[in-house]
Amino acid sequence: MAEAAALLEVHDVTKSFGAVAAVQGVSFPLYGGEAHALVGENGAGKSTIVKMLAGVHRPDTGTLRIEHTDVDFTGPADAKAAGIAVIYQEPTLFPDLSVAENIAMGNQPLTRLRQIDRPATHANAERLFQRLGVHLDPTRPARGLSIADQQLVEIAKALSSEARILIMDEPTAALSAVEVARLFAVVRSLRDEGAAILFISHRFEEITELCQRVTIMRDGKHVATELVADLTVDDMIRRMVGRDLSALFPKQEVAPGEVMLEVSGLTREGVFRDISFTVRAGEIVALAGLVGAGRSEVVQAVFGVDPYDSGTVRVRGRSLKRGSPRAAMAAGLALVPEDRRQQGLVMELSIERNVTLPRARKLARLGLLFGGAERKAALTWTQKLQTKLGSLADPVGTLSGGNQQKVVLAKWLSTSPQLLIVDEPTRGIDVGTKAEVHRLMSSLAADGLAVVMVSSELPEVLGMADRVVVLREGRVAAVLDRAEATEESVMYAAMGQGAA
Amino acid sequence: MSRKLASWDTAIILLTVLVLIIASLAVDNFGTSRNFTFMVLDLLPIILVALPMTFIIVTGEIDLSVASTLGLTSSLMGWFWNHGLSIETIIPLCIVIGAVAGAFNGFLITGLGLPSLAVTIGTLALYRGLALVVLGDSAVADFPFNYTGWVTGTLSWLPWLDGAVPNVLILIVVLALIFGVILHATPIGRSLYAIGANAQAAHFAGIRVARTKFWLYVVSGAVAGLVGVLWTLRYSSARADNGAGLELAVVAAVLLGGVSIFGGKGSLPGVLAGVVLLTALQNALRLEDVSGQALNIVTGALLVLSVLLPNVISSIRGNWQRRKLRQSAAS
Amino acid sequence: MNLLKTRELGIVLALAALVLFTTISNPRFLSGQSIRDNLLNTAILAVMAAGQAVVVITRNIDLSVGSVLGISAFAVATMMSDHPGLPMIVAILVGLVVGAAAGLLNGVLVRYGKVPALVVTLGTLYMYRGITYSWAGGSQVNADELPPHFLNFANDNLLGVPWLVLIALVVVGGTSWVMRNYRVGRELYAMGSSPQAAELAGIKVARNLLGAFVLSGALAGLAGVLFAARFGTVDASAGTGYELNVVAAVVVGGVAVFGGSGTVWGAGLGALLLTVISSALAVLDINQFWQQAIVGALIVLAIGADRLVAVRIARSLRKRDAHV
Amino acid sequence: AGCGGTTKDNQSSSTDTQTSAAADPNAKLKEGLKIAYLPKQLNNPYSDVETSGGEEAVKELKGEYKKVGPNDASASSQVSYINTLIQQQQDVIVVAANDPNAVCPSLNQARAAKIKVVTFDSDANKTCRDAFINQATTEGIGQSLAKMALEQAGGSGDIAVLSATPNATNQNAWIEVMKTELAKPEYSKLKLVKIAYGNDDDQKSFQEAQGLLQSYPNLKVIVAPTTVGIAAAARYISSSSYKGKVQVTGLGLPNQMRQYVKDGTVKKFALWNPADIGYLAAYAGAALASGQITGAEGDKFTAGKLGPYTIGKDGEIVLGPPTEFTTDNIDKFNF
Ligand SMILES: Nc1ncnc2c1ncn2[C@@H]1O[C@H](COP(=O)(O)OP(=O)(O)OP(=O)(O)O)[C@@H](O)[C@H]1O
Ligand SMILES: Nc1ncnc2c1ncn2[C@@H]1O[C@H](COP(=O)(O)OP(=O)(O)OP(=O)(O)O)[C@@H](O)[C@H]1O
Ligand SMILES: [Mg+2]
Ligand SMILES: [Mg+2]
Repeated sequence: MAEAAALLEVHDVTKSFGAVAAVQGVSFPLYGGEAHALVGENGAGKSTIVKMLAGVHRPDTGTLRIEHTDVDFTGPADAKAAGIAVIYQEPTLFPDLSVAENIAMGNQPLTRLRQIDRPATHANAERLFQRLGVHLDPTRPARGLSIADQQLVEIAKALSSEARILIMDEPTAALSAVEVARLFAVVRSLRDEGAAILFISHRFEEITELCQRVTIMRDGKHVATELVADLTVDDMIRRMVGRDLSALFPKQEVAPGEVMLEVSGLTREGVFRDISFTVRAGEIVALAGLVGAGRSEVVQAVFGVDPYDSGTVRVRGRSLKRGSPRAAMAAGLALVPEDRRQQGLVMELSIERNVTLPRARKLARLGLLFGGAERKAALTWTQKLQTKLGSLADPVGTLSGGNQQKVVLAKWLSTSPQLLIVDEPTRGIDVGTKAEVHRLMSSLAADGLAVVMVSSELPEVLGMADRVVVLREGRVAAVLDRAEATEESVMYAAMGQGAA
Repeated sequence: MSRKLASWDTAIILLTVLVLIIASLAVDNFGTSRNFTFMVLDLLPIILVALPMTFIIVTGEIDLSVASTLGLTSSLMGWFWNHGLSIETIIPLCIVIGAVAGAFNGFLITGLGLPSLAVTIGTLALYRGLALVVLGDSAVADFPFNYTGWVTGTLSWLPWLDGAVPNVLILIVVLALIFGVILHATPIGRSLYAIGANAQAAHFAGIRVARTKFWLYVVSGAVAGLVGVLWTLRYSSARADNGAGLELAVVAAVLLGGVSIFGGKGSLPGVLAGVVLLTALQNALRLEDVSGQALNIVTGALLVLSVLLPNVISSIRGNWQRRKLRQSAAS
Repeated sequence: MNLLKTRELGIVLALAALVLFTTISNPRFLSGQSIRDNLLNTAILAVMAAGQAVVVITRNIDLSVGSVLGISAFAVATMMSDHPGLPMIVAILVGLVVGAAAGLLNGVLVRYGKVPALVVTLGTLYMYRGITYSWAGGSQVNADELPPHFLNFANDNLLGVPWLVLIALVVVGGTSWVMRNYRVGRELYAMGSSPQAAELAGIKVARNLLGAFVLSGALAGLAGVLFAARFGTVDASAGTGYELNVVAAVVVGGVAVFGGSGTVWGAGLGALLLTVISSALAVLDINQFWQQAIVGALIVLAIGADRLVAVRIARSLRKRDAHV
Repeated sequence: AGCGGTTKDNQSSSTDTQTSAAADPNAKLKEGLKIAYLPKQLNNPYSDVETSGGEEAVKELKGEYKKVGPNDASASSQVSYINTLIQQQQDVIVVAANDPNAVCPSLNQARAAKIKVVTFDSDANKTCRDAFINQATTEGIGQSLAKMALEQAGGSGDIAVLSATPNATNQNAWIEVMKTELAKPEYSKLKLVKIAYGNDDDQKSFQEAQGLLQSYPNLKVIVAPTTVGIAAAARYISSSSYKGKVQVTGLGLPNQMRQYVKDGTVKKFALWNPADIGYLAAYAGAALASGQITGAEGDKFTAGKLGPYTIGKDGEIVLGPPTEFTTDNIDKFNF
């Protein structure tokens, strides 16, 4: 089916932001009826390409061609009119509008008087959700949706416009296996109807499963465009990183120490109920479950950013004041939240201020903070995590998605916690750095750190965890030891009877 | 983005210096020490109220009730004075009352979660109304000369400066230094910017968002109370309508100084320059017999232009760079 | 739409309680003349509040409305006194055009100058007022210089409803309807809810934003005409300080200051509530010195009541989610 | 107050800056005097008429006329303007004080800089000005208001006052006199039911007039001792069902009131000629600056077309009795 006329062509495009050359002379075609993967390390320039295709950025040089005609998008409206639908890396919903309105925005069904047809709007949303297998009330506002649900609404939105060219920037980063499978089914059927798909992901199994062709980028430059069938995963990784990578999950065996965290009977009405588990020093405990099972809510309640109604949280035997992140930090806790844009980072502030935000008081001398102290503190951890950045004084919002995630990690690791809670720690992180993060967590655990990890990536859960606590609909469905935890047993517990 | 901001601050500071130099050279009587004292006295209330207002706007909130708090403390000062309290008691009492008024704002905003714009529009009317209740239509004027004279006077222990340094300038400098250091060189300052730019992320970083905001309103009220006292002493007249409309002048000055109304951005030197610029310009134009109406137009235009020009320049520069890039790629 | 769950419920309740209380202590508060006076007084504020609500919904603000009212009132009054033969409709159109032009300048500066709306409109608040002052130069247009048909417009009615009230109803109702049921309305909500997302969604942000500011300006201009007709005496200070009343009406009416939510008819109710509060205080014979304090306290109370309703709704939403 | 702090009782009184040079009645009026007018606020039609009289007089005196002022009627903005006038070394400042005390320190600074200070319209504290032009005696106006109210009410009934701001010096003084007057036996059937305040804001005054009529169904007369208030009240009555039943009287500008006098809403109101106030102030200022007078009681000077004047107690110069306007004479006035 390949070698048909290219629906869209990226021709020798370049884009710089100040001194950062984000994309340098990249070209590749997108064919109808084909899914095309775009891979590269964090900051390689993938999202920048997406934004040029979406009309958000204008290429500095080079052109985009649709069916062999040059196009010059002056804004997202132009791209949309040209039949391009985009799922951005970061969800872009309207929090005050209902989910159905979010999906319909821009092409709402109209009645004869050009008024909006509300019932039809809702019916559309329902239909799309059914197709994606999502259970969401179309009339609820988008505010307060979990990051995964937001991502699903984004997907529904992109599908609703019935575009010829569908661009998806890490749509699966927040999803678990079940939703990914449903999404792929839908995308395949679109592809078979002749649409061109551009798909970005850091999960290679997804690429081999869905895509026919792959373009590899490194440091803003084009490395290769090949058929996926002609490459192994290792080939791709080698070309994208420029070197070989060692084993992915180097889990170290540790003898667990004293009990660090003891959660018992934790309940928040309508969200989770009767959650109990313990974590010892040196242990990595994973919270697994489907999207919306309530894992994030549990760890947020433990850390004190959310309230809870009953139950207790003890850290090293002493009960922790509820609803106070400051008390939790004083007790040695750290939480890497799941939504880096809303919860993890202050986008307008510089990288160094973000990294040092939780411990600014410790860095102060006589109550005064000097820029140098913050810079030095920030440098250590951003370097350890190989963050790709221009200057530490740049606003964190100018970093690529994966590098932003590294800044969040740096921020919390630099507080030298004794109990680290990570919520989707490697979301959007490239394969090389992911290995680095895992190695880091593992070695920190070996030094006696206790880790609670919420993750939707089953291989990560199975590879890293000493114990897996599976949540289902806000309750503990199973607690599995490392030996018992397999893909089947975790999925079985997560989905309840009748599945797996 | 930070570079653009820096240029806004710097632009205002440079513009201020420029205006001061040109006015001293071109406007008769502008550069005299007496005129300097008049100017300092004119900008005293705006600059003092602008200090906590900057903090509040940096956290993304606003306090429109400051001028009314000022009026309330001014009224109360007159009332207390009529009831025989000593000035030494009245001054701290008024500051505390200002703080209580601020605390009430703070409670409504952080405790009940009401929007600050709405709350402080309400308390703007409420506090001004209470001021009227306290003093009604009367004015109290017989404050002791050693206090009223101090506010309008100049430093006497610096003879070689020949009365060029008004007493209140010391107060302005000390308070501006304290607020400046807190905003730019302490953990509290850092947390204010974080709260303004992303309150949720600040909460996740262990910053006590509500409590911090609450205290900002308390401080804002206390400073408004202090300014109420100074205002009363300067005009030796305690009245319920003192300082009416000051809130807009303060907000205008803070915005002129480069603070973003959406929070998270801005600097105190910029704000100080903004206040000085507005006051100096008005003073110079008045000396040149420019009418009050034209002053309005100049103030408004300055406010818009100060933000507009840096934006226009940076976008022109951006276009120019892009064109250069395209040309070099083509050749 | 479930009426019991709308955000405007709090205002309706506050309004009802206030009217009830005042009427009990002075039954003349519900007399025909009194109701008519209250509605007439609300009309001008409500017209401006409708435009302001639209602007606030897009996460902007228009502080220049008081000055726009002033410039339009003065322009129209001068025109009518110079050419007494002109029909009312011309006066209305001129007011709308003057206001729209002022609004357009605001919008252009906000959108293309990338200057925050608060800064722009605070600036033009001073500028438009300064222009009116310079133009008027201390002169005043008095009722005896204005043609009778212009002054009578404020008192004439259609089927018993005064024209002013009718205009306010049409403006508030029409704007609410468009905001709720038409694409452009929903896009304005979307822009306020998330400006970045609105750009990405391909919404014609520039066009809509200019539209919102032009509407707010035009309605302030219309309010200027109504002001001139109703009050007869117009000088350069007409409408000074109105911006705070208008913003208060909008905010009390449940429009979120950070955009994206609230309704235009809520803002209209807010205007009604504020007007009724001040006239009730005059009727209740409350000490002049207490009046302003009470207005302030009632505004705070009304916002609090509104908040209470909002929290109620949020809680019931969570309960409902929990059952799913 | 036992703790030795500064309280009301133990403060030292401020120094008196009254000049005590002798007057020279034969001194010639100087030419080229810089005379600056500082009304309560700009763009107020009433004070524009006043200062226009001043401009005419300054022209006659061959001096330099100037008018400056704030857009709002606040004392603090007036102080900034006084400071500017000091810097500009004017010879005479003619000021209508927005607050009798708040402008005092600045005015005294001006006098220390050899500037003569004449107040008009609304006086400043007598320790900080050289002369005050009083449009009429407070007693005269208060009595005239009471008399007009009695006539219009037909001898008995409820009356209400619609004043300017609650702390307007003039209005409060007149209202006080009116109250003493009402206590006299010939006024025993008049009942003053309410004093409302329209803040000299047209719309607020309009709404206050509405409120009065709703609250007091038996109201017969609204007395508005302010030009803004009387116009607003007349306008409301003329367009409401109360026209003809409720009378409006007080102090107003003929041009603003002409329509309501003609349509019968208003039968009679009073005012002095504001242009004469400004005119007189210019001559008083010139006489002061030329050394003809010092502002002491008994000093005499001639004020152009207005003729000779004698300075009264506390440096007051009284313009003359107010004029009453009715349908018969209103067309003779144009201000
Ligand atoms: N608005 C911007 N301003 C400045 N620099 C930017 C901006 N957007 C992107 N960059 C820079 O451009 C480079 C490429 O970023 P891009 O977001 O395209 O990476 P990516 O390949 O999508 O990475 P990831 O896998 O982490 O999402 C990075 O160095 C980033 O810091
Ligand atoms: N603020 C909120 N208001 C209403 N509902 C919420 C809110 N936050 C989360 N929810 C809902 O609560 C449920 C649990 O969400 P949570 O984010 O804890 O799930 P999770 O297991 O962490 O999944 P994910 O992988 O998406 O993080 C979801 O159905 C979510 O939609
Ligand atoms: Mg990316
Ligand atoms: Mg989660």
